[in-house]
Amino acid sequence: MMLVRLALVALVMVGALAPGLLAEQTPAPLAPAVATAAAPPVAEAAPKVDSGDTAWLLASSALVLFMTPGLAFFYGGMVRKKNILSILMQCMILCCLISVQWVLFGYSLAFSPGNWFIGSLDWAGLSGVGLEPFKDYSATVPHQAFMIFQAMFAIITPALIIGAFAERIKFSAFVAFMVLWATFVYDPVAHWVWGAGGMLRDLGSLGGALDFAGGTVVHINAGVAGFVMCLCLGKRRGFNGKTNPPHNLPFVVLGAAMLWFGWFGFNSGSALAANGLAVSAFVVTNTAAAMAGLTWAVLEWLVNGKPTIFGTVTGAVAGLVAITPASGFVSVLPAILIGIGVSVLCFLAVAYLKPKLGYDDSLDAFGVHGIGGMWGALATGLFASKLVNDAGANGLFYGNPTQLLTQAIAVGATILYSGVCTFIIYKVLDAVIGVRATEKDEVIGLDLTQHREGAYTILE
Amino acid sequence: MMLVRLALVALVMVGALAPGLLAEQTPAPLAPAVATAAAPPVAEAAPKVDSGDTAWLLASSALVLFMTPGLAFFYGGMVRKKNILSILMQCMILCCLISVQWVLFGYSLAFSPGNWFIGSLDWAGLSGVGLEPFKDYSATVPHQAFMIFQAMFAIITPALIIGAFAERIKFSAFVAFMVLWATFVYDPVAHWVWGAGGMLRDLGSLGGALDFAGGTVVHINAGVAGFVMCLCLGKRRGFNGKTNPPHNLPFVVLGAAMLWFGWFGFNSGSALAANGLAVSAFVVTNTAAAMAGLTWAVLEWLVNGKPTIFGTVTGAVAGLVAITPASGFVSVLPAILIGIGVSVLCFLAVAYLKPKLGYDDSLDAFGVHGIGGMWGALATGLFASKLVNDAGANGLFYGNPTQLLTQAIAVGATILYSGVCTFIIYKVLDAVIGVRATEKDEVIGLDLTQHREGAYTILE
Amino acid sequence: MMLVRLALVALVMVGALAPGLLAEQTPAPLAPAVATAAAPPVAEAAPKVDSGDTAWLLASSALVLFMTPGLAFFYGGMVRKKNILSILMQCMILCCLISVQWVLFGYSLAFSPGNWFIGSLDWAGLSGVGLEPFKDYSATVPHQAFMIFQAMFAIITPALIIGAFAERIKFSAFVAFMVLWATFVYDPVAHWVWGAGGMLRDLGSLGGALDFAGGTVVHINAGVAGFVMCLCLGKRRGFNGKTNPPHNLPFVVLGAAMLWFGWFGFNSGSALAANGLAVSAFVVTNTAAAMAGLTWAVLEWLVNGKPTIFGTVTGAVAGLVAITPASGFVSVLPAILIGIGVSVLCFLAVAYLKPKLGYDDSLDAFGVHGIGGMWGALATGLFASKLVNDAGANGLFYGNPTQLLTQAIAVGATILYSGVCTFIIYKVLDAVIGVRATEKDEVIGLDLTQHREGAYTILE
Amino acid sequence: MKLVIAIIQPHRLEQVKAELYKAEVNLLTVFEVLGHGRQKGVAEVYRGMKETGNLLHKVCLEIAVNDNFVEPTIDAIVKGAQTGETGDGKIFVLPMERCIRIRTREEGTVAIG
Amino acid sequence: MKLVIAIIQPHRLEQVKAELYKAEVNLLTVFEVLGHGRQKGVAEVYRGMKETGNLLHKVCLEIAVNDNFVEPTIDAIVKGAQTGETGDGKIFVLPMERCIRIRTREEGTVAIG
Amino acid sequence: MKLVIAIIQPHRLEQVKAELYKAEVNLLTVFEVLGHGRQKGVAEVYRGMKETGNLLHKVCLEIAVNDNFVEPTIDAIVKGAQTGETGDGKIFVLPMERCIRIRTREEGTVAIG
Ligand SMILES: Nc1ncnc2c1ncn2[C@@H]1O[C@H](COP(=O)(O)OP(=O)(O)O)[C@@H](O)[C@H]1O
Ligand SMILES: Nc1ncnc2c1ncn2[C@@H]1O[C@H](COP(=O)(O)OP(=O)(O)O)[C@@H](O)[C@H]1O
Ligand SMILES: Nc1ncnc2c1ncn2[C@@H]1O[C@H](COP(=O)(O)OP(=O)(O)O)[C@@H](O)[C@H]1O
Repeated sequence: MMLVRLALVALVMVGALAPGLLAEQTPAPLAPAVATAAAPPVAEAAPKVDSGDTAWLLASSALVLFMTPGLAFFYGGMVRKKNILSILMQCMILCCLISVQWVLFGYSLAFSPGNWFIGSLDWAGLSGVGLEPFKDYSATVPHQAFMIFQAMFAIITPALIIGAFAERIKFSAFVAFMVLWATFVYDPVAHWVWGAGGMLRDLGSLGGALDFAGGTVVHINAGVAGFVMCLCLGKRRGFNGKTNPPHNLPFVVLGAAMLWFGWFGFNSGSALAANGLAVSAFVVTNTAAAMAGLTWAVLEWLVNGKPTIFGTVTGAVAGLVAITPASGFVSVLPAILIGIGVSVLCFLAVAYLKPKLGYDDSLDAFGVHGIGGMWGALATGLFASKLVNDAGANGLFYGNPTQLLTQAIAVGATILYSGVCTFIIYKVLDAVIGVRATEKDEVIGLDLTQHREGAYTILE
Repeated sequence: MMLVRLALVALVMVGALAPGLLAEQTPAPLAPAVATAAAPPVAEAAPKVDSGDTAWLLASSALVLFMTPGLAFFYGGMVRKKNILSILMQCMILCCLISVQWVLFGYSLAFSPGNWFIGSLDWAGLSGVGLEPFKDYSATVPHQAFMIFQAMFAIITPALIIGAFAERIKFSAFVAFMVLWATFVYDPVAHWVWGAGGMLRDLGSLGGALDFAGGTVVHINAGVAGFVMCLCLGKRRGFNGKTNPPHNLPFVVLGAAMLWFGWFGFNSGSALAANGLAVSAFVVTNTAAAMAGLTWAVLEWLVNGKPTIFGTVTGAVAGLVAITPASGFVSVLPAILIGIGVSVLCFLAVAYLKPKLGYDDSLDAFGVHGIGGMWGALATGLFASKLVNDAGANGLFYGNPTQLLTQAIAVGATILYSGVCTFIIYKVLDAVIGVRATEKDEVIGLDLTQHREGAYTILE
Repeated sequence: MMLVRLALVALVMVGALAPGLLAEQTPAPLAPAVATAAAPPVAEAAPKVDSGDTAWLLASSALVLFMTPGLAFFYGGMVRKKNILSILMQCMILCCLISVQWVLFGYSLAFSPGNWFIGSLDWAGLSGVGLEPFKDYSATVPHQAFMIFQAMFAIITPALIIGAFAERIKFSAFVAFMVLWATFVYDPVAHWVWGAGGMLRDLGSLGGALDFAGGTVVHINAGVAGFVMCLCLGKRRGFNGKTNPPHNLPFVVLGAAMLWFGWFGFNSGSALAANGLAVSAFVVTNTAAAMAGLTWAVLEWLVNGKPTIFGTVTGAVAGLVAITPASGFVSVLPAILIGIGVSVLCFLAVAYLKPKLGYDDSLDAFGVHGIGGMWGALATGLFASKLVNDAGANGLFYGNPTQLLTQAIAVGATILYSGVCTFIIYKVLDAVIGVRATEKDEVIGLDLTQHREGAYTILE
Repeated sequence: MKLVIAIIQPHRLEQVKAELYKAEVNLLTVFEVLGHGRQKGVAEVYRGMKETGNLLHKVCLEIAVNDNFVEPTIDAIVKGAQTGETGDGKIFVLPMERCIRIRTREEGTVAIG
Repeated sequence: MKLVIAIIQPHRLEQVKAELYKAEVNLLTVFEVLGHGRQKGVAEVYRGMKETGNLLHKVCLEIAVNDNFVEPTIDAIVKGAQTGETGDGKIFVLPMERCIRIRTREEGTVAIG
Repeated sequence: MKLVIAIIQPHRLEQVKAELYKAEVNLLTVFEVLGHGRQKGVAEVYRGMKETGNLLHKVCLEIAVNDNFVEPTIDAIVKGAQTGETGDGKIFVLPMERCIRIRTREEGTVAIG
């Protein structure tokens, strides 16, 4: 019911925005890329591939690909022994599924020049996506490099949602859900924010929403989808507000380390060049992650008497989430504030809000990525500075309150769109094939029942 | 017996080819590198190091080094608890052993200008292998960078064989075997395909065999050696066609993730520059891996009722194997076909052929790398296109059926040479020191008996 | 007592050196960077960012960051099950703590132009540390890139010490210790060796001490601090010279692999450019690690009858330690000798010296990093050659015995300073809050008592 | 005094513990075992090969009780563990001659609780 | 009714299970233990230090049987587990007073099988 | 013959083993268990949520002994395991009817040692 209401609000909001957007957008031929702001307005020479920039973008793409298995271990260590393989499988099958979807039509939907809402199918099968730079996205690296870098984002975003419905989803439904979600939710939202002509890239007199590496597209998008899914699916059986201890915390730490490592590619690679902006993004990414990890540990020390490694890496990941949209626009001291802020907010969400409201966001996909992404997107509107990135904008604290509004609109649009569409996809799938695992399967564990395999042997 | 027959065929075949090869080869001073085709024919200026290309080659070298521990976990997770350390040890000691062999004489044997069969010892101890680019191999990066990149290939290739004789080899024999195999099998075959003047690099009117990143040199070579070794050594005791479940599937997934991640360096780094070709190789590598993983999962779904993570990552690795020789020559849609093909073939080999024939290729080194490598090498002859790589050649589907023949010759030569030599090395070693672990050692486990250490404690 | 004596010697020595140093140093405006010798003396053009160099330095920074979790697993696998999280936590909290300390004031203390002993606070909060190259440190990459690369060194150095006092330190005391140690020990020593005007960078007529990537600053510094700490803290309860088997050797191997992988960034990245020197450092790093791993295995084979994976990776890490200071100054054959030497020395230290003297360096932080670092620093004085690095110096075997003396002075100064300061910090902290965990906490395990969490579940 | 050994489904442990508390049986020892019984498990498949070991995860409880507690203990276990499907497990009751509390070296009935 | 406890070498488990089936003993519970007996294990060495804990991996079987099945069970275990070398293990037979099937609450002889 | 089952603190295992050797009890079987007793463990907290399962790591020893060895065995265990704090554990003594050495098929008193 509440969700239906939300859907209505969303429709109204989108309806209200659309005409203005159309008016503003349609004529403007490929507005300068705000998020990918590295490219200076070059004179009309034939674009040349820069080997250093290409080296960094390829390295970054590899790093971001590595994040999804990282996430698999981060999440996989948290569940019970009988479900770890289901998590690993869900993450790895997304690597496979979305990689293929992306080259076939996903990239085209998200990035080919289309309308304000979505791209076209012109670039399906990568037709027209060649080894020359494509000026609108990356002036100094081959177009396919940009494409594959973006592919990695398209993979990890749906993977983040897994945390919300862990330990209780049917695998066949999972696959169907993800194909639909990637196509109908991720691809459009990526287009809005990063695609040539996308609606959030240029909000007319409001300027464009700033999202350097995916606060809205990746984290809010996935976090909200997770929230909707865990409400729809209901709690795990036997879940009584008490937590099951993570079955393998070292795996959680390993996953977090892989995420931190890969995130340098995620954020710094989003500069699409090995330049000062990439360096700045790298520095603030590391700083925000560190400060957030520290903050979470301190909060635990104060609240529970002892800091935990689980909390520390959760904080670090939250910090990485929050700095993501801001990483190309803020300097190091704001990064520290963003790190503190995100841990406070996510800690409250995870330790107080969740038990209070009683939803079963198994591994806190919403609590960390949803909340953290929202904070990050809004904080970008507070702390962004043209001194860091000339092609960006100033935020509230640098004299431009409008930017905060622009950010809020981007956040709101993403929340509504992701929430509503996820709900619709869920309902359709639940009617057609059923989304939740049977009680018996859930109790035996998804590894054995969904995949006919077990993670660890006992005897040999 | 069968093997002896095979050996004869090999000799005949090599004998038949050799004169022609010699005639063609000897005069030609260092034919242009086909496999490492990135280098454009530069004017005779002093070669200059390009920092971007060097950055990517160093990063790629690090990535490929990381693959061998990745393989250690991939394989190590599959064996029984009592043998995991033996796998890790075998992989890590190869990192040590071959790194040293390579700088002392391996690189020289494989890459220094010698005859059509093997290089010389001129570059032993890296004498003459400096920090200037060496035009024949890499025009824009220091020669030593090419050398160390190749070192990583020389390490992982013998490591792949481990899967075939896992859980039953004596460690001393393992070490002796590997030193001999690296020197007498790997180094010559690498020379044939990639070395200046190597026999498969220019097959006269047939053109050169295409092997971008090691389908023949690495995968077929190792796969066939594994096949011979597992036939020679016989089955594991107690092996009755039934499989022992992998003792730690998350380790298998971790290893697969490290392999996938590192493989970007393997294939894309083989462009030896951070250019369009590297990007193209990166893209098709990811695509083929993904499609193969997906295909394997679907096959399992159809055949066994459920897809497994074990199958999915096996498929992904098979996809990486198959795309390896093709990665610098094909575009994205052929990559998808290569991915589908390899999973179908390897799935059949592993799930039907192996039980049927009853050989005990413990971890499917032959089933995945041998079969996958052959498919990849032949598929290169089908799908290669000069549109992707001007310095390559067209394949059958682009109007050049000869290329398929050339590929088949390269495959055949590698199979025969690797098979025969492996067999000889085995026989010699078995006579001198004995290759197989004693029954008692095998039963207690190789960790305790070969290394006096255990992987996991039970109590503390 | 002995320690007090040592302290006196240190003071005397420092006192004796200081005036001469001051005389030599104070006038000299920012002597050319010896350790970071990549920068050629450029004409006074505006410094330009090179994208390839920047790409490599960013990739290297990510690689070095990855080493600290690598170390966490390397160490974490060695302890008993009940203490693994404490190790992981200590490593990860250092990632957080020092990242923040570094941008706030650590980098400024270590690298801003100050006096011969320490930098100033001029660069606190990174003020003045921008995205333009800073010629004294890195002429072709943004200053912040150099800063963040150095941050990773500042993180891992204190993390190395953890091995010495594993399984018995109170977490609160650990945090306090590390903040003090990083500020009062690491930052000054980094300044001496690498900072503009630092005292070991130019020892007047002796030339400068050579330390390419941190033999003194990182390894000796941490190793000696570990030695002092394990003496001060005393043995683990129940420790009777017998070792507790590592609870998870695969984790140890995983950690070692991550370290080896990351170390390419550590050493090769220290060239601060993607040039020939970086390549050379990469090659010798790999070679020394390999040879040392091999040597350790052979020693075990001779001494204990069987080589172990634990020994092999210990040797490889020792090789990486030893080549660190030499990596920008030696060629490949000396690297082999350095690798052999370090394993012999560390093996003796770990297997004979430690049991003989009876100190409880739990995970051999001193035995591997202290001893290995000393050997590496001295070996640099033996094998350094201007043929490898023009901006370096020749060592004893290349006709310059003075260099060995210079190296010895650097080693001595680091040992004394690190030893004395660590001792003082320990004493202060022990008086104020107590450093050692209570007997009960130690017996139950640090995971539960210091962090209220357990690593592995037994049932689910 | 008796030693009650119960083999149950892992996911019923929480309920069994809850029932035991209600019956005022608070002390117990638990460990993981593999059970081979009538229950047919899921046949696992690894790279196309079926694993037929067919040993299923179970949890074993050992509870030392005084004689008058035997019946309530059994009742509590059955109540907590019974699902009515194959695989629910068994309870074995063994005679026990002595029980010593290590901390105090108390012996007998008093040491059990 | 008896409870037969057998401690055997891990790698003989398959044979023992096979022999037990032949003897029509189909239900059993298995877990991993560490045994300290006459058998001298491999002395492990870690960084040059010998580990002398000397606890070897073993597998423990618990089988509840009716009295007439005791002898066949013992025979089957010995047949499957005997190698003739130290470390083969032991069989202990304990009296068992009651046996309850949780699923049905059946008790006694009938509940055992 | 008796089967002595002891549940002790994991970190006392070494001492207990040492005391048992002194008492010439050299053969034993050990495994890890989770104990729920009077001892209150550390309440673990994961992302702010307390875990109240309260099952603590313990070690279980099973020692088959001849009757005259029962007392020395108990003494040795108590000596090695006693710290005086809650959680020290319990010893249970069960009657044992038969003992068979698998290697030789010897039975009875002689097979125990
Ligand atoms: N006679 C027995 N001896 C030892 N363990 C048994 C015996 N019978 C059953 N078990 C244990 O109880 C578990 C459940 O038994 P099963 O036959 O599957 O269920 P049910 O008792 O409901 O028919 C088995 O997996 C096994 O561990
Ligand atoms: N008296 C005993 N009490 C408990 N366990 C025993 C006893 N005797 C033997 N065991 C178990 O049996 C295993 C094999 O015993 P061992 O003495 O090595 O072989 P064997 O019985 O062939 O002489 C031991 O490791 C131990 O686990
Ligand atoms: N009646 C019992 N049945 C089974 N196990 C018991 C029993 N009493 C104690 N235990 C085991 O002994 C352990 C220690 O018991 P606890 O009550 O904590 O200490 P203490 O005996 O010193 O009071 C428990 O964790 C449990 O494993």
